[in-house]
Amino acid sequence: MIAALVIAQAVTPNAIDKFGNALASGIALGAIYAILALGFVIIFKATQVVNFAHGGIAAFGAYMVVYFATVLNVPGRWLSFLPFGVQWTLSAILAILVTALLGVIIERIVIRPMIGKALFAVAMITLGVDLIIRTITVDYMGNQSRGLGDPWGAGVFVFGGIRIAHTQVVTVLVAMIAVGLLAWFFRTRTGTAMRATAFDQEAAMAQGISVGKVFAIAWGIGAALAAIGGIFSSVFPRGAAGVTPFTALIAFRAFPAVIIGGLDSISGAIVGGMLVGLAEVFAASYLGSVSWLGTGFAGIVAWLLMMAVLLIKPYGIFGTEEVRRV
Amino acid sequence: MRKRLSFLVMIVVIALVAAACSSSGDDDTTTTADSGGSATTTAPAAATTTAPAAATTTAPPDTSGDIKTGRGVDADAKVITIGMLADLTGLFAPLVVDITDSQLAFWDDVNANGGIDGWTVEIVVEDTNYNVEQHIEKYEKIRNDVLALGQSTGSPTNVAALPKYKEDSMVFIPLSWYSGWAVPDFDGGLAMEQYTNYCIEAMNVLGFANEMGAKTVALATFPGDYGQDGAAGVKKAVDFYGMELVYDGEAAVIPGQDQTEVVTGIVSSGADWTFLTTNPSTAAEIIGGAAQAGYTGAWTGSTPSYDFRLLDSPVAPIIDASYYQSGYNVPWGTDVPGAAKMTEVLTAAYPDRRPSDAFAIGWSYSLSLQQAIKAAIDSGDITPEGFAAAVNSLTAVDFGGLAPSQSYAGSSNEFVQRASAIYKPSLEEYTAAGGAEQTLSQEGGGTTGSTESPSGGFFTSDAAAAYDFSAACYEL
Amino acid sequence: MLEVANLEVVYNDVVLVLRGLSIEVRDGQIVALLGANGAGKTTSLRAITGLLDVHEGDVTKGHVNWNGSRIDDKDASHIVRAGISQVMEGRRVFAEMSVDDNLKTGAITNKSSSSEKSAYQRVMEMFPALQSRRKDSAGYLSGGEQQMLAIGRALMSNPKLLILDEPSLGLAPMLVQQIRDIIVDINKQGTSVLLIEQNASMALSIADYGYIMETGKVVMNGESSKLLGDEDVQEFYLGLRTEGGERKSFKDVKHYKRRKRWLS
Amino acid sequence: MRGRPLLFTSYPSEMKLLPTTTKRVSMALLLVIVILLPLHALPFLGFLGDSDWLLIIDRMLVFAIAALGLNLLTGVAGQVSLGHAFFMAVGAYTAVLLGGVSGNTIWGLGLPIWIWLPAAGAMAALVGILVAPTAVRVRGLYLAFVTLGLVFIGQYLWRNLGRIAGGPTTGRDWPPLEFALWRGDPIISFSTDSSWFGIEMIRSAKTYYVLLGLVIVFAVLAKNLMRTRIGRSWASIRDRDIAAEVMGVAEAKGKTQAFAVSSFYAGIAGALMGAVFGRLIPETWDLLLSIEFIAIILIGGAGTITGTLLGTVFVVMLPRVVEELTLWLANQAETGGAFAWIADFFVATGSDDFGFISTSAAGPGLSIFQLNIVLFGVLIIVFLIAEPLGLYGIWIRVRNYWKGWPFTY
Repeated sequence: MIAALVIAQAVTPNAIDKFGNALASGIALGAIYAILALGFVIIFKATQVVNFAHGGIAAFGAYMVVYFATVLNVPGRWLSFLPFGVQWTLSAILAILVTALLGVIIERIVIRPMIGKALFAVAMITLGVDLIIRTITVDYMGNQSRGLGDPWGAGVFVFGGIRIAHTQVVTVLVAMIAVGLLAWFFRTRTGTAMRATAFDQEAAMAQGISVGKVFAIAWGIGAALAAIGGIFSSVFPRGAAGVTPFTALIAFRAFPAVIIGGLDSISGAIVGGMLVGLAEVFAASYLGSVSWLGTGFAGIVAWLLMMAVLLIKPYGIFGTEEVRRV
Repeated sequence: MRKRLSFLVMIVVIALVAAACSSSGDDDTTTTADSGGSATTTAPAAATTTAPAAATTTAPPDTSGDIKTGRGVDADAKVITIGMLADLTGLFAPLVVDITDSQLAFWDDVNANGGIDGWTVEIVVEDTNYNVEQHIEKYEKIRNDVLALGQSTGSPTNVAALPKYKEDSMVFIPLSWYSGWAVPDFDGGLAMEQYTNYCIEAMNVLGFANEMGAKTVALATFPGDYGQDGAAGVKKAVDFYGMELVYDGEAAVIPGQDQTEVVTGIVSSGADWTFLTTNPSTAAEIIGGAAQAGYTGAWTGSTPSYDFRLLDSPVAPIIDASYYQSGYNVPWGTDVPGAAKMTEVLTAAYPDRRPSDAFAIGWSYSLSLQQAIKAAIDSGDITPEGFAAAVNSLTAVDFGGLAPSQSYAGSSNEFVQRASAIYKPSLEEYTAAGGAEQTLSQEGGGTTGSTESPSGGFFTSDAAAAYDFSAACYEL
Repeated sequence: MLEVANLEVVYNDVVLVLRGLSIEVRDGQIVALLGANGAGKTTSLRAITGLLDVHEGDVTKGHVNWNGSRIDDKDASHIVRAGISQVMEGRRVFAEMSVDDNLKTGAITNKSSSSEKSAYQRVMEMFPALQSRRKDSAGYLSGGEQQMLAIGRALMSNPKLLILDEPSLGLAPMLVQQIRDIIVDINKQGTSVLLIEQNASMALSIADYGYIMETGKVVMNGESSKLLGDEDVQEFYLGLRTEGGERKSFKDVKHYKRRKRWLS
Repeated sequence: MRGRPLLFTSYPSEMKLLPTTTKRVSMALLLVIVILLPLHALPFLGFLGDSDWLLIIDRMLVFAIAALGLNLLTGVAGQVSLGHAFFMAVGAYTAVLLGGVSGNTIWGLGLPIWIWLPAAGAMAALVGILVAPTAVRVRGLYLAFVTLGLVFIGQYLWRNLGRIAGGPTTGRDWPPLEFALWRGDPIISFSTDSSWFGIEMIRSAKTYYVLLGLVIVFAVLAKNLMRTRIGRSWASIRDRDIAAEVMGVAEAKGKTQAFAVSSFYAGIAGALMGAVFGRLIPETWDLLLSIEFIAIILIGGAGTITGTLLGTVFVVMLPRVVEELTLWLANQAETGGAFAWIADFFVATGSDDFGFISTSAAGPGLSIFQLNIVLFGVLIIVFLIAEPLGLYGIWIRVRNYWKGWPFTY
């Protein structure tokens, strides 16, 4: 039935433009989800922690960009000879690094003492962390939306009827760079240590791998990725108002992406993120006019997709199957 | 065990240090919800209600001198306690924090200058988080200690608490412009609604759009009373003016979700004018998405859909070009008689804060409450019932030009407020005054960028004037 | 020299597993630590290598010294850095990673890349079987190859003391022989070895010295030749019958229990 | 055998509801306390009888019922569910459909409580049974996320089922707690102020007694489930599902039972929540509500009734207690009481004073409302780090310490 509706709409005059716009928009949204999911998966894989503070950390990253780029103008104030775009990028990188540091601090203070404790007890702790981070950042940065002051503004590339925002292109590019850097990182010595720890923590310790250090790095990377996701969900067009106290909720929208790909799969996070992004945007573009679906159907498409995937593959598309032995 | 303990100490220390840090360098960004001030000075009274909860509603009213007093009024000390159930940490906190702070500053000023005929007004603030259960629990906490509610955020919260308000004869100022608050059958005559409601506001906006030559209209709103009350007004006005509703996104904007559906609807309808009933960040998302897709029509949103801080965001040029701001009261920086006092008091109280249109909302709320209390004192009856009667006898609450004067007497159709205004945000004026760097203490108090009124001050559209208001536009 | 003195270990604040364990591994020696299931062998290993934390264990009395300095309060990576490396029970190779990457994790504590390279050379020479499978996932190796990989991985940190936990477990007799030879080989190259085993005959055949553990403490120790000659050891650990080759009756088993207690 | 509390001569005697005299005495004492609670009769705790505290306590009792249900599913049968809010909503909407008053835009049959309350539980249980097969297929964390999905799908449903749930963000009225034989005037009303047996009582107090009774019934029911065959089969599924199956415990059956019973509890609690607050909005049944229940059983100590009840008290009462604490601190700092020096360290009274909380409207720092939230977060963290086994764990630790004293083990 739904397929029939989609086909019916696919033969209308502007069909190609509509499809193209949805595709571009879906890929850009998918990239944000993928980055958020990736950070989540890395933290989970290395430390077995379901990080409910991911959204809070993502928003923190975006707020840091506001703080560095528009309030303090750091490091731009010393580098005023550089073009504005470069100055802003440096502020953003600084913000990402500070967020990574926040991740490391969280790990050190509240996650480290919980190593080996029940999964959900640790998850609850991250929830407490989320409350604290969000309240304090909002107190400091204010309740209202804050623009990131990014150099792309509301710029749009126009290809006939297909219109793609500059920020959408940048989002996808940054996501690709982040994935590339991660792939390189996993081949390094520290990256190998991380994979070993994820596979068998005790055996990794026995090799002299400092598990604490690995945990800290995983949280650092996870938080940095969250920050990237937070930043690009706070720019034009999707986050045109900038970062708000509700930016943190984007993490919940990325949850189905994590599960669809498989909780412990890096490539799964990317595939899952893309799938969810595309599914949401296509559902919104093509099913929005279907009245019997009620309002806000696009918002649960990801969850329905997740359930469908889990019924076929109970551990997600790429997730490792739990070994069940007597 | 010792290791664990040291971790605990670390956490507490870090959390507190982080909090302290945020208290140290708060320079130009202060929009914090510090409205706890007066709450903390007076709240212990509310907190320690250890006296047996013999419901004060049944307690016999004190009669001191010739003035009848009751709940929330201390006749000996001449103190009247007013409660505020404000959303200081939830969905509408961005708006409500400014409003609440403005109210607190107002009452501090009134008390410092002799109060109302020698009566001091104390404020008890409770945070409701825009959550129905929390609102009711907080109401229960203060109900025996306050004469009335000087502010009560939200429609769902107030509707849920309405039976209790009625039981207590609790007059309340709803921070919600639902059309039902002007219907005594619905609110028991207890709601001291301010300004016009979402429904009539939408009619005024469409009247203005009609004058500007709009023929086709698109509509996108939150689900619920806020959005759908506005949507009802749009639809009535569309019929009245013979316009065409080309996209009906009533209740289609779900907060926190992706807005592609609404954006696609608006863009493909190609409407001349789009009316939104959302919150500012969602409005920006929709305006941004539509701009990306090449939409060129004009925009207006219900008052809470717009925030001047959008002029700091990437959609600022679009707002500057094609957004018309709907307003109940005058924007910050307008030169009207009532504004001078407000600017003076708020600048003294919050010199480092940014200007905000919401300050005027809080200020005029307090003005109407002040006049209501005065009327009650004059009538010699400050019991809850006496106060409610005093409120319903007010015929011309004066806001000194901040907003059109308000009446609470007679039938709904007689007293419902029908006037509102349309403003044009100007990026140029905003930037010239210092943009995001503005503070209240700067020369002239700063600006929120909207001063010009293309609608010619407060006006009532033909649709609104002709509308026979006898029931809520959107029934709950 | 590794010196474990009077060690007491408690799990979860309540389960007392080691009750006063004392052993010693001198430089250049192969020392065997024998005992039945549940005697506390693996706990001793964890206590030495800093892995007790993972299992909620605490050292409540006694200490472990390595070359004169105390290590029972250090974490695992510090101990590996100090020169003690281990092969865990059940091999525990990283099945999802390649053989090379597995070896790389073993070299994580190496300071220079040249020492890593020479360690890698040595492992490849010692285990030619791994040479051809360098890029394969460790999970696809046979049991014997995995054991070699695990030993090779432990050698990558150039340890001065190698502790092996049940290296013969689950391997065919041929492979056990092979592992045995490798251990001797490693020892000859200058690494002391602490061999934790249930297979007493294999262990004692190469060890210089042996300890026998029961219920958390050493009940007997001595030169391996002396242990090999001991009647009780022969009977209970080597499976040799000394009383005329007759099957034991239940009564004898009781007798054995009593004697064991007397031994301690 | 008297006087030897740990000596049990048979398995049934160990599994008895109240196996020792100490337990019997302390249970009786507790019962006296909870009965006196709303009457302002308790020393020091009289204020709990105030209507505002009682309202919170009433919510706590409702939450206790739901938490007992989740404890059976998660604590006993080991199936982590983040979908408890969804099942509560199913119960609440069944109740309001059967018991609510119909209007122009909403449906309601106006039936009495003895129909709508059990029906709420039954309907939720039915939905639980429909969900259970997923739990057989999907495990552990993945199941947690499937149930999380239920919450989101539920919110979409409630938003669009206006005839049942009332309008989005505005909701509808729930039937009050009153007993009637059929439509018409109630025989006994638990939601109006009046006197009972000569004692003047406010409605929250009456509601309290009804809810207290229900909590006791459901707690005993849960305890009985746990110590009988069904509970043991659930526990075996939790500890090792395949092993359980090999031993003849039907995994699918066990999980379905657990989901059904747990959802039944949730459904009842949902219906009661509507009755306590009078009106609820579709947005009530959100993820945070589900998470609150997970927090309750984790903080209390999964798998035990006592722990669940302790956890409910902790999670529901904590925000209010924290609030009182911050107010007290601020008051101390301003009036200069005996603890003013501590309070002054935390509270900034002037713009140049050091402190973490501001009392002046213009002052920087967290407002007391924000501090409430932060402290709640800090307490959860501190608590779980200090005692991952929960409040029950602390209790056991203290008990064992005295049992073994002066020996450590």
